Amino acid sequence: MSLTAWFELIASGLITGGIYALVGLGLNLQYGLMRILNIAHGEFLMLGAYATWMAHTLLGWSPLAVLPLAFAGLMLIGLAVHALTFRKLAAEAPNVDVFEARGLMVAFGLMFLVQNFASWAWGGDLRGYDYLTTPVAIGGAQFAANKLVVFGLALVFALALMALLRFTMLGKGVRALMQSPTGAQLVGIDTKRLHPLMFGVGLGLSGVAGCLLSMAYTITPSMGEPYTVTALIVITLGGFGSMGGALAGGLLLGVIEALGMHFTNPSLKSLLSYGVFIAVLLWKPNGLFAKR
Amino acid sequence: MAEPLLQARAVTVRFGGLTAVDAVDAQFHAGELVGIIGPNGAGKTTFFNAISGVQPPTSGALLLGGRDLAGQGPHRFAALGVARTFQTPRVFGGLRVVDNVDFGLQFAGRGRTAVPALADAQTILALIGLSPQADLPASAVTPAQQRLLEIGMALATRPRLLLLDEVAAGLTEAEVEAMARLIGRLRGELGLAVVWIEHAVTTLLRHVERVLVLHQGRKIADGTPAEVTRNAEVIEAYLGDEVAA
Amino acid sequence: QNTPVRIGYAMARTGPWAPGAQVSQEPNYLLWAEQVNAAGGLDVKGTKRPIELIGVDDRSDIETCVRSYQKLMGSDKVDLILPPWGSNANFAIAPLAQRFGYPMLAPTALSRKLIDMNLSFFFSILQQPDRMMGALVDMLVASNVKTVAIVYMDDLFGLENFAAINNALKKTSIQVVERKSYPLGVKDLSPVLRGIKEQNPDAFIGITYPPDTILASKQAKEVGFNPKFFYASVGTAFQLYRNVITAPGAEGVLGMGSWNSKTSAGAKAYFDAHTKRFEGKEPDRWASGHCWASLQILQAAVAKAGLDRKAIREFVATTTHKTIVGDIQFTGSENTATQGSVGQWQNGEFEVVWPASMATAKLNPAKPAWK
Amino acid sequence: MTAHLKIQGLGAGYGGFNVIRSIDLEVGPGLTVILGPNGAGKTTLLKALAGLIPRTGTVLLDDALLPVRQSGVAVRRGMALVAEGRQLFPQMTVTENLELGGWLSTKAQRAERLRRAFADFPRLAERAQQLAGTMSGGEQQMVAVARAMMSAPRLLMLDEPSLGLAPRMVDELLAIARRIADAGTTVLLVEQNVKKALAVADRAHVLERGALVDSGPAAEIAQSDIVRHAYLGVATT
Amino acid sequence: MKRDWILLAGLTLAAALLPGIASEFLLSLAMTCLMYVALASSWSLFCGSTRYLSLATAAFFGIGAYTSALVLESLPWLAAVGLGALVAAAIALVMGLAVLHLRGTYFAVLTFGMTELIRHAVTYFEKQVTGTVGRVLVVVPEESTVYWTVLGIAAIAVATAIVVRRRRFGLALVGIGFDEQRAQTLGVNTRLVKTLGFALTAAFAGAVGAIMAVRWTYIDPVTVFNPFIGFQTVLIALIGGAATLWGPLVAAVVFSVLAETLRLQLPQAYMVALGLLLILSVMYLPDGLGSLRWQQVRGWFQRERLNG
Ligand SMILES: Nc1ncnc2c1ncn2[C@@H]1O[C@H](COP(=O)(O)OP(=O)(O)OP(=O)(O)O)[C@@H](O)[C@H]1O
Ligand SMILES: Nc1ncnc2c1ncn2[C@@H]1O[C@H](COP(=O)(O)OP(=O)(O)OP(=O)(O)O)[C@@H](O)[C@H]1O
Ligand SMILES: CC(C)C[C@H](N)C(=O)O
Ligand SMILES: [Mg+2]
Ligand SMILES: [Mg+2]
Repeated sequence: MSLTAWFELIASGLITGGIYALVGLGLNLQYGLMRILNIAHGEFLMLGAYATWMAHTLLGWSPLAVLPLAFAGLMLIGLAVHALTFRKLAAEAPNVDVFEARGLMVAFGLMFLVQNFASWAWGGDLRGYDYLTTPVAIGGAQFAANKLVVFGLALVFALALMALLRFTMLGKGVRALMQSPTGAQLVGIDTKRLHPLMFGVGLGLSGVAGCLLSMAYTITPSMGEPYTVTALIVITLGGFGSMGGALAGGLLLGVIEALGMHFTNPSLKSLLSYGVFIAVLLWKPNGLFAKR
Repeated sequence: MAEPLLQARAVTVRFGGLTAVDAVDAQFHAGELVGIIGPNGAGKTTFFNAISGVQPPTSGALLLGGRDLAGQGPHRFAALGVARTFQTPRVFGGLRVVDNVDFGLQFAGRGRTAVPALADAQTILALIGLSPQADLPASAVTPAQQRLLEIGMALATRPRLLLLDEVAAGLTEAEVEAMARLIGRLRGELGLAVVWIEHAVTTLLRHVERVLVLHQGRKIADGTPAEVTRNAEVIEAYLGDEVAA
Repeated sequence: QNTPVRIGYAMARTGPWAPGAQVSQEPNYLLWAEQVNAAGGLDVKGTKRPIELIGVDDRSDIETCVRSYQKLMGSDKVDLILPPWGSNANFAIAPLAQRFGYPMLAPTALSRKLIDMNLSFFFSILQQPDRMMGALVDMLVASNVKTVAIVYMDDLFGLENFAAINNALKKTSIQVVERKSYPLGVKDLSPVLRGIKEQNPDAFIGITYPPDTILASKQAKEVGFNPKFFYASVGTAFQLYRNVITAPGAEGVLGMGSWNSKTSAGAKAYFDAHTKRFEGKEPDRWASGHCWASLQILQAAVAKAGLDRKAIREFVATTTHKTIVGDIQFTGSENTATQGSVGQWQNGEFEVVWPASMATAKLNPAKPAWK
Repeated sequence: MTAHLKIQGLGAGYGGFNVIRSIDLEVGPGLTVILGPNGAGKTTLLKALAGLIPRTGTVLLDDALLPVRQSGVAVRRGMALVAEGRQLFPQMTVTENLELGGWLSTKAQRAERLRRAFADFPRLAERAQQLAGTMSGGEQQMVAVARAMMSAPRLLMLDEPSLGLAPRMVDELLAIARRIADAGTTVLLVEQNVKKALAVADRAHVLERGALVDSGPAAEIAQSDIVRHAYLGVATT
Repeated sequence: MKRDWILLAGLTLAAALLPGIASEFLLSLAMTCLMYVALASSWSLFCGSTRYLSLATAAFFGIGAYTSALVLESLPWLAAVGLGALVAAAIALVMGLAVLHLRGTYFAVLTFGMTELIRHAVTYFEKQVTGTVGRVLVVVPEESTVYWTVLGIAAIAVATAIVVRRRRFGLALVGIGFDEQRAQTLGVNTRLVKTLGFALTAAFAGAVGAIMAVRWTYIDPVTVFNPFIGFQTVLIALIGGAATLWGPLVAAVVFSVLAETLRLQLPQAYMVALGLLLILSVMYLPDGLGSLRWQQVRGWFQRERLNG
């Protein structure tokens, strides 16, 4: 195989991997840090995608201009959802395990709600649009411009989130909150604000992911589930709550899949990624990149 | 001397670079009341973990009834008569106090013939003085009572060797004294071997026949209380002026 | 006299089957019932009776689908049923319909295995894989294609079509440079496409469903893979394809298609009515037309045989039907009158380009570069 | 810097049942110790003050009313509690636990206080990266105390801080508490280690069955009959 | 104990009378209810008490379905169902040994991953070895036979739950749920108990899969390993109260009937309604339907009377 071919293969793996990481960001806050297994993650991502599609096809807006709106809109939804449901659950659950189980049920409910809303509002049809699909040549290889944009922004968001969690105490605060609510109260963490905020940001990030993905993929009201699964895999690979881990995990998965698809059979792709996923979980349950 | 109930040979437990228990040899005989003391982080609890199967030792042997049980699960130790309490109580919070005791009776305790004092959960609760709380959920009783309940659960397995980890923590000196008497009775009336970790040294030393002193994972003394309190290394590492009086 | 004719069906309005069902099937049911009712009702052996459609969501779930039809046929005892979307659901419903004696004219079931079950009440309107792939191969041969690369998905549709095209290719001198399968729900085909691009085949043949059809097209453009013949099976015939790839981008792309509004006057009327009724949403140029044809057949059958379902079955089985997609005639469950065909995007319209007898435009044998 | 706590008619308990009833108490600068048998309500008192459980009556911190059940406000106003059961964050490192103790402080303050905590408890410095949940019982107690001090409270409440500590560590801890009190923080200590506690305390109160039964300077209380018999018990003989 | 048995007998009898009086559709709905009674009750039996959130139900269901598809032509009906259970249990045994040392989140995610892995492995195997992915089931039993079999399996699942609860096995499972290591120190061989419990659950899912497959004529991996089968099972068990005996049964019936009624009556908004009901039930009945006590209902009622 030529050097260019290698470069092409790895780069396309990285790009897909970047998208995987992007999909995982929001869930990583919600599940990784807050133990809210938001099974409706992909559905909220879908809302971001539909919003962008509508703004682009009806109003002619650039998807990139919709990006901040998707974030803000989904974040507001997140705050509202939290105020209506998770706040009460968090206050009443006797321990984290119970909270997780109840949160899962609420998330199921949300999934039904959002899916129904989407098929009511937009119908069951497949949708999509054409934006920045011109190929861009890099070092003898070609990539779609929109994919590069998605990849770049995925990195930006992942790094920004990493920085946010590293340089502020926010991430630690949320983790602390989940591990010992009483302890968190004792050190003065404003549990009533931090929890909804993080959940909101999580949903905002799914909105961002949906917005960006709508440039590259088709969308339907039932598109959510695979993305939720992808997100779950990525954050498990990287270690729950670790943004850097999820980024690295996503990229790694992308590259493994690209190489696997090239050298074996694309049919083996899923077998391969689930195989890697399970092997990692059994071998290093805290994630590939966990320090401990 | 008779065959010891349990014999630890060069038991070592490492966590990464840290050696929490360092080649400790120890043996416990039927009917003995042995104390273990040592500074915080000396490895006392970890040693208990090792000899009850909770933490498989990195190396060393644990001889129980002639067999080496190192590396086996806690249920094997329980089956062979080793019972323990946990320093931070780990009672089944969702079950009633009496059901907590019953749990032990149903498993490790089931296979063994019952002495009358350990016949059923109510008797055991009476023995440890928790009868009034029998029907409360275990999570609703105070930490001190949970420590008592830990003893009850351990007794329910009808053990031959009872490992007590700071069961008197948080008690007033008078209450510690009462606890010591209870432990004395367990040993005396039930014929158990008891190993007791406690920082209330004054009381402990007054009741046990033998003390092991751990320091930085190593056993630095093993002898009668009188011997140990004279041991310079022990005074230096642990006692300070505590029992000078 | 005026009691409505109750016609029941279950259809995916939610879940993964919805995109197909909501393009190729349910809109046609609705449009048909409205049109018939507007014209005074369904002609039942001379008396006009209104149609009452009883449609429920099957949630893209087989068990729900089965249960729905058991309700429709077993409890509600509707007069007629219309089939659900997709091969899987038809597999489950066809034996049930057989047991209850309801004729079923399936527009989106595509499997030789289903035909081979020999269910006398079941009729499949779409061309089966051997015909579609046969037509494609004929076209390739006629266009002097030497090499092809095939990509297909791992499901019944993919495998049957894959088997069919291999069969058809065996009789030719065309060389297959690559055969790759991929799992449903794939999100990245570029490694495969890059690999195929290296081999530089004359034709690319994708046995793909709509999302992958679009993915493969976008990524072929991305990696600069532009063979003379670019064929992607399902979804190419959708309006969506033109929306996403744009009309200039779609130029020359081939896929499964067998009619458009130029095919017949009836087809044009249908196309226009559909577009009007659904506010600009066009029917797809393959299964939608066949779906409409199935409704035409049913309508004719009821006019002739009334609501006697055995008689309807007899009529359907033994008559040569005139429909907007041409004559349809059944041998067993299979429509053996409609030939296999190939469609191609040309100037924003998906034209039938093969075989000549069905063609609405001439084949463009060299796809222009992606735009 | 020093805080003054004034408690009037305080009642608190669980599920409608009052464990403590109408307690009046003033805690001024220095080191105050509260003694009492098991189940007397000492922990309940501290939890009510810290806003972890509901209460009745008024609590004034420096003449300003402390709201009910708002632990955040209490912490912001300079109160810190080392709670029974430690309430650490078990899956986080020692350093992270301590840092969180300084949640409301600036980064620079946190760094400075972390250094101090590590100086006070060298064992914690050694184990800075160990998960708090895997520390030994006594070590965890040190983390709890050090964490409370990370907020540089004006009122520090300690619920049996010597629990599980080796005798030497108890001495050190009480010395630290004394030092903090001398430096101006008001310290309220609940202890079962009666003799040692009374030796370092300024004032003492005795709580029995939810009510205060004796109060006074520590030295006096140490001589009182109640304490000599009930708490120092056999140990004095 | 005795009351449980009487109740079970009564319910089984009632369900047994159904074919005589109910319409085809009601019977079909009853079958769905029974399917989820079996799945949710057996799921709760293990997962409810140990708090191991397993998402592998779909895997065992699918394995059962494929097994019966493979052997139905050569084996009698009940043998095929039994074999489906057996194969599922055997795979659960292996899977359990590999994954049951992981708890909580990891276990949930891992069981989900394994389900997908099995699905893709079956797909790949079928494609490579048999050259097809799906299977057409030609020899299928009578509709009524299918009904009786699901009823039987559901009844056995509930009966098993009743028995296990009263046994040391059930107590051990509960102990594992509270504090696994503590249970070990009290003499429970947790590894053994967990693995057996997991396999037991799997056997029921396998049996149900084996039965339901024949209703679909054609099965392929996407349909029988559909993760939603697993999700829905968990959902129903949690709605009912996974720690309770009758909760999952009640929830299976309530949920199935409700979902079906809403789907038929409220075609535009049934998922919204379902979602809202779900969320409300979690918020106001957090321990599940099974935790609902008569007093509580009476309490609501009385309060209403006082108000009104
Ligand atoms: N899982 C673990 N990982 C890392 N270090 C550990 C782990 N468990 C224990 N340690 C360390 O091993 C040492 C011994 O701990 P152990 O609990 O045995 O002490 P101890 O003698 O019981 O002390 P204490 O009297 O405070 O209870 C401690 O320094 C502790 O931090
Ligand atoms: N969560 C709770 N629910 C119900 N009752 C409780 C709870 N916590 C404590 N109690 C009861 O309140 C009473 C006082 O408890 P508290 O913990 O305040 O005592 P204490 O003086 O701190 O005792 P100790 O010295 O054992 O720590 C006890 O009788 C106890 O049983
Ligand atoms: C119209 C067809 C493409 C439908 C497809 N055969 C299916 O299996 O579901
Ligand atoms: Mg210890
Ligand atoms: Mg207390």
